Amino acid sequence: MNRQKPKLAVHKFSSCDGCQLALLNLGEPLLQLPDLVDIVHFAEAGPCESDAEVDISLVEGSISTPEDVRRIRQVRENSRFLVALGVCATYGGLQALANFNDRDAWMSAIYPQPQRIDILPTSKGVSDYVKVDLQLQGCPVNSAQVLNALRDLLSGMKPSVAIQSVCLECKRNGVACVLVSKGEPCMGPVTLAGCGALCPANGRGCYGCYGPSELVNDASLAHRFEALGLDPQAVTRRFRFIANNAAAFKAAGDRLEGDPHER
Amino acid sequence: MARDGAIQFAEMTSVEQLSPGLTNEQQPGRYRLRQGDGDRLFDWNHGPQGVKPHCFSPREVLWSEQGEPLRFQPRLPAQAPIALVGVRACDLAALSIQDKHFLHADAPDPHYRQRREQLLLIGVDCAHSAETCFCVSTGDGPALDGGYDIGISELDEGFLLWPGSDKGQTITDRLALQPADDRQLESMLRISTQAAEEQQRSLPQPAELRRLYRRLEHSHWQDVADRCLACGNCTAVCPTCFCYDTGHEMSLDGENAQMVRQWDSCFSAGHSYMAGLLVRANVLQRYRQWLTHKLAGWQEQQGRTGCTGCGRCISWCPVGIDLTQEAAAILREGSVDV
Amino acid sequence: MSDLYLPRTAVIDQRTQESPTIFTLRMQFEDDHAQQAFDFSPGQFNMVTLFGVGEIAISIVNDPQDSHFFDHTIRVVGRVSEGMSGLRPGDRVGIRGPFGRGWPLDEARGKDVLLVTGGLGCAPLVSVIRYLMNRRDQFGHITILQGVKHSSDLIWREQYDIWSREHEVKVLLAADVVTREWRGQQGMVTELIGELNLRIGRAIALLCGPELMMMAAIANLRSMGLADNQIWFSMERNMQCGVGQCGHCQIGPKYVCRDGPVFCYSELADFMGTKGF
Amino acid sequence: MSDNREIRIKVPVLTRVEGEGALELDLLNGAIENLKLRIFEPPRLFEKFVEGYERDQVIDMVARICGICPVAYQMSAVQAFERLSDFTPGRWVREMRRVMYCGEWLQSHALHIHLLAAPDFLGFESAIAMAADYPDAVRRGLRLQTLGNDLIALFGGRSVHPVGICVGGFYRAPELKAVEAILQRLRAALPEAEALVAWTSALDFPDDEQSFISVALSDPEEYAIDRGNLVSGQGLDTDIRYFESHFKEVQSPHSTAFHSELDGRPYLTGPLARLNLNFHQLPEPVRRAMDGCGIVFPSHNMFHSIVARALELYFALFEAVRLLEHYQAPQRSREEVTPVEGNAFGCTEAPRGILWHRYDVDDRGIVRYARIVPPTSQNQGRIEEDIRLSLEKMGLDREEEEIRLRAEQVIRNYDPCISCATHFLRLKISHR
Ligand SMILES: Cc1cc2nc3c(=O)[nH]c(=O)nc-3n(C[C@H](O)[C@H](O)[C@H](O)COP(=O)(O)OP(=O)(O)OC[C@H]3O[C@@H](n4cnc5c(N)ncnc54)[C@H](O)[C@@H]3O)c2cc1C
Ligand code: SF4
Ligand code: SF4
Ligand code: SF4
Repeated sequence: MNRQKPKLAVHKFSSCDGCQLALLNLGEPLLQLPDLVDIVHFAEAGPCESDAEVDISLVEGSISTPEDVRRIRQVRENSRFLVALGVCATYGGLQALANFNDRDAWMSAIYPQPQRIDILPTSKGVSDYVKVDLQLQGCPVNSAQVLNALRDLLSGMKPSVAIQSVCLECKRNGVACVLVSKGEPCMGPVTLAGCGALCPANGRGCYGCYGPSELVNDASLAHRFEALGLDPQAVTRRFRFIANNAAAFKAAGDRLEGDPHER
Repeated sequence: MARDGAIQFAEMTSVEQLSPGLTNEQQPGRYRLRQGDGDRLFDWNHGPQGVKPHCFSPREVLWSEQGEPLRFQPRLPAQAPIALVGVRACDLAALSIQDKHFLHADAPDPHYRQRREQLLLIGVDCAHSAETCFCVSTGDGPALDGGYDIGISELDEGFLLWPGSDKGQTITDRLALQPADDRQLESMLRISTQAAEEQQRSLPQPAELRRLYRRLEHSHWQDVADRCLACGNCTAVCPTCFCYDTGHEMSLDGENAQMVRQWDSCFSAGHSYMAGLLVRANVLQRYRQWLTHKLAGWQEQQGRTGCTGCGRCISWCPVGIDLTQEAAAILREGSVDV
Repeated sequence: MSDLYLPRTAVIDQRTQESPTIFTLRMQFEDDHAQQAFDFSPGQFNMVTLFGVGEIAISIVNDPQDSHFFDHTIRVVGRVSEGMSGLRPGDRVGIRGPFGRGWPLDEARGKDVLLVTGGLGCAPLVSVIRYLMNRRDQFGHITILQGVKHSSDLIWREQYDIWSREHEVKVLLAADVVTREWRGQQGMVTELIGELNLRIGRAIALLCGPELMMMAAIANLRSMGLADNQIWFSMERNMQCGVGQCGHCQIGPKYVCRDGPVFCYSELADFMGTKGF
Repeated sequence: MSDNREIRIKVPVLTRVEGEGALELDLLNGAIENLKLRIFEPPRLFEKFVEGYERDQVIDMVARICGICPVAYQMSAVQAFERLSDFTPGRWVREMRRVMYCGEWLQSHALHIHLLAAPDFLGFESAIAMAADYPDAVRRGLRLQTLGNDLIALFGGRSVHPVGICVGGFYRAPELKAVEAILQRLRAALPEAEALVAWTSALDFPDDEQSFISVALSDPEEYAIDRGNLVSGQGLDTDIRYFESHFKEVQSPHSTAFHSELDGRPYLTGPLARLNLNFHQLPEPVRRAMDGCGIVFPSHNMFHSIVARALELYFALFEAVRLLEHYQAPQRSREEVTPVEGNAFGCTEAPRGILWHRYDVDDRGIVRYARIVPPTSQNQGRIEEDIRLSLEKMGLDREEEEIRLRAEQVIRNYDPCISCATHFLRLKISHR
């Protein structure tokens, strides 16, 4: 392929920076990247042309201020292919917990002068504002996912994302189910694979940081959690956690909170 | 060996690593190891995996390729010989089903074969049945019935050992063994009869199970679908399930790639995906695919059901769905076949 | 031991754009022996690998007697097919195959053959049409019913013209939506079936296309008196291996890749139309 | 050049810092008229999120405050909960937590030195650009960073938001084989780290002594990372529970972040502050790495921070090797810790400085109130003060570009982590 090197931008919104680290933590392969793409904007790494037109934009973070909204529209306009990285960019992140509460009250509880800070009442994913070409879930996404997507885009392919539950990854790793063998309330059955089933491999239940998988039977799992001894609030907290604003988990949380006995 | 709260095959360097008196408690959706005070080494039944991962690898590279010019290179596994100790009858039966699947004459799988050939199988008669076991009704246990290299039965006073293959024979020939006496043989029989009698579950007979295909519209499917998480654990722990997925992985510079295959499940979306369409879009359809295939489809494909009664899919289902009950319910209630 | 998963390389000789989203690749194995030994029957398919991207099932569309090359007509629907659309003469792909059971040529011999296709030029049937045309004397009347959604979707228009001029060959083209130049019928293929004068006793029907279309056609044919074992069709399912091992392509107890892709209606009657199989 | 220029310098997005910040600097007639380090990271309200969640969940939540130092957040939180229940982790747990923390220091310091700070000293826009002229140095940095990440992952599965720490210990103990493998790599990296110390100390440092207060944790037994008293160069020495009576957070008018003051004055926390207070506690071989390089700790030149990081990186490796050398997996990797109602305090040394947490917990272990004071917001006042002093010392008559670069470099000396500063600042400079 004799084309010019594609241009890449990495944009950050409300986030912990953890998803960009998928690139910055690549180690030596990081130095290979400039052979493949022309990095025009990646503030944390140095290059800073936030308004440049690019082929691929990787976007980290949720949209939570009016300025964010303006900026993400700009990014969309400037990008041929926009990838939302991580649970913040796909679903609003942990900070979307604020959506369930009175954000103003929270602001005044923390800041003496909250009026100085201009924020939206909600924290949401990028696709709530602009068209997103690819969503990579995960809090954080892992390097392999990002590289695979880049690799595909560079060779002109649509990236593909495997849609499976964490359980399958877990079993492939040869880990014994922690829910069954330890009674851990594990979110693996309703969580999208991609992390490598880290939590069960570390002896604990999955806490759903990759967000919902394709078919989420939250009622059945919630029922099981209760049988393991969790009270209804504790069950709600499992769904209303890292990916609380993802539709399936949000619905589950709302329903559980609504009437814990109506099941 | 006991590892992370379950029996698992793991590399062993000394007999001390086996825990005398260890037993397992298995119920739908629940598995616990119990440390008893006996000194028997094989009083447990099994853990989440049978022999499957040792032949049909959960994830492996099938071949690698180079881009310019396009070249494909075989990548067969370099498998060192291993001995699996403590394999049960249900798993040996499952292994022979997988052998038939992966090694059938039209399309023998070289990767599977390579691993399979390196196995030495030391089978053990089950002395107890777990609550979830039903191998008696499938005719696959609890006593060993072929497929092993060396068979073992554990008596209070020691082990009965016998060769099951030429390979096994060369090993037993080299051991200083005492011939078993009648009383010992009797105990051996008694132990497995007792294990058989302990079983609480059973699967309907094959001919009956074929009728599942005539009950595709039964309302009970929805009942299961309401509970099933479509997580695929049942397929992953089942010693006969063989579905896999393939995909390419390219190097960062785009010059090389490899073809990787990994366990898939009929509960995942990709399993029935066709451009723009999911043939099985909901939990009901996926569970129905699993159960009908396992219990009816296999009969046509392999001459027997795909279930050897190990009960893993019951124990390791996070919500305790029990195929023996579901199958029975679908065959029983609402008597009309369609 | 040969590795049944390892593709062999084939070189693209020629590329034809049939429609905005459909293209045909003519190719041959790099290794001459492999090319000479390559023997297939109409209705069979290959697994075609695009470097680093994926492997997909694609029917072979030429006549088996073309021994120096083979053709694949591919429609862009997703990742791999889109990637393949970028292939040019001289590029290489990986090929495994041929796989599967093709059309029932022996059953068809001496009979009238009705070929019904829907959708955008149904590749699995093309090979058999070519086969019949090249052996016109071995078969009875031939009727080709080709339906498309929009008249501009039709590919191989000249081919149909040529075929229609053959002796005892009838070509009926139908489109749901037509433009002014359209010389065929307007409407669904399935409606056309009812207007055919089939010699029921000596006919065999070969179908290919979207499952709903095929279901409707089968219902018509059966109501016209065609027996279940006179109706054959080609199925599609997700395929990862092509050799009956990956488990994806099952319909009930059948593997599409090994027991099909061409099935007799009597073999699958229980499952056709049941959602989820 | 007589200076009656009006210069407005604006750096709308500070690069090579973690998170989004800006600098605003107005110079009028050769004097700084307005200087604002703005941390505009939209407030994420973490302290509110954790209300109503269980202790172990909170450990997973607070990690999300920062992708670069999640371990620090988890460690401060777990320390708080365990202290409240009067639980002292056993030796294995304590040592392994320290090793994991070393992983984070290693990773974060390597990242900062190579990817963020060094390009300033050598005149590059980024490390990737720098790699063309200094391939070996950059590669060494990336290798060390990877090693740090892998060390974290050994205990937590991954280096960003690791999943291993829980109240009472770890969810699981690493296997001996994995430990041995990484130990070998750690040992092999020791000379690289030592070389790194020499490399950083040979950089060209502006002469910029300033007087400031250093604050760090200090422990009589060891170089403090995960426990200790709050200590300052000015005589403060107090249990972390009294943090709030000495340190006050004020919301600066120009940002969403707070900044803290100790008795009304800005102070420094982080590697240089730690070395200024605890250098003597470093193991001898680590201390010796400084011999003859012309830099001595305590140092009051903030530009020496990069050397401080290198030295701490070396220490982290050294310490990890020491603690893993005789590794044995324990019988149990965690103990049950019964929740107790009360106010929980935790404070550990994040790579960038002291990270203080307070949680009010109910008797079921549910958090009812939280307060988190990250290092960057503590340093913010100091950064502004430093920019001012440093620029004045350099001379405000310089070219605008030079002023801007110097100001940015000063900021990067602190390795500010703006994501952390859920409570922190953008530089707009303007000379008028
Ligand atoms: C026996 C058989 C013969 C076929 N013959 C042709 C042909 O001659 N010409 C043609 O254009 N198409 C043919 N197809 C369909 C072709 O295989 C799919 O269009 C192709 O796999 C889509 O791949 P993709 O990556 O472009 O699409 P995506 O939507 O990106 O699909 C992703 C992956 O899913 C699988 N997949 C998706 N759709 C199908 C499908 N319909 N069948 C099998 N696997 C699928 C493949 O592994 C594919 O790589 C045939 C299918 C079968 C089963
Ligand atoms: S197992 Fe679950 S919570 Fe744990 S890392 Fe994976 S997706 Fe996240
Ligand atoms: S279907 Fe269930 S019981 Fe039967 S062999 Fe598989 S896992 Fe065992
Ligand atoms: S039956 Fe159980 S194990 Fe199987 S997919 Fe359903 S919930 Fe998961």
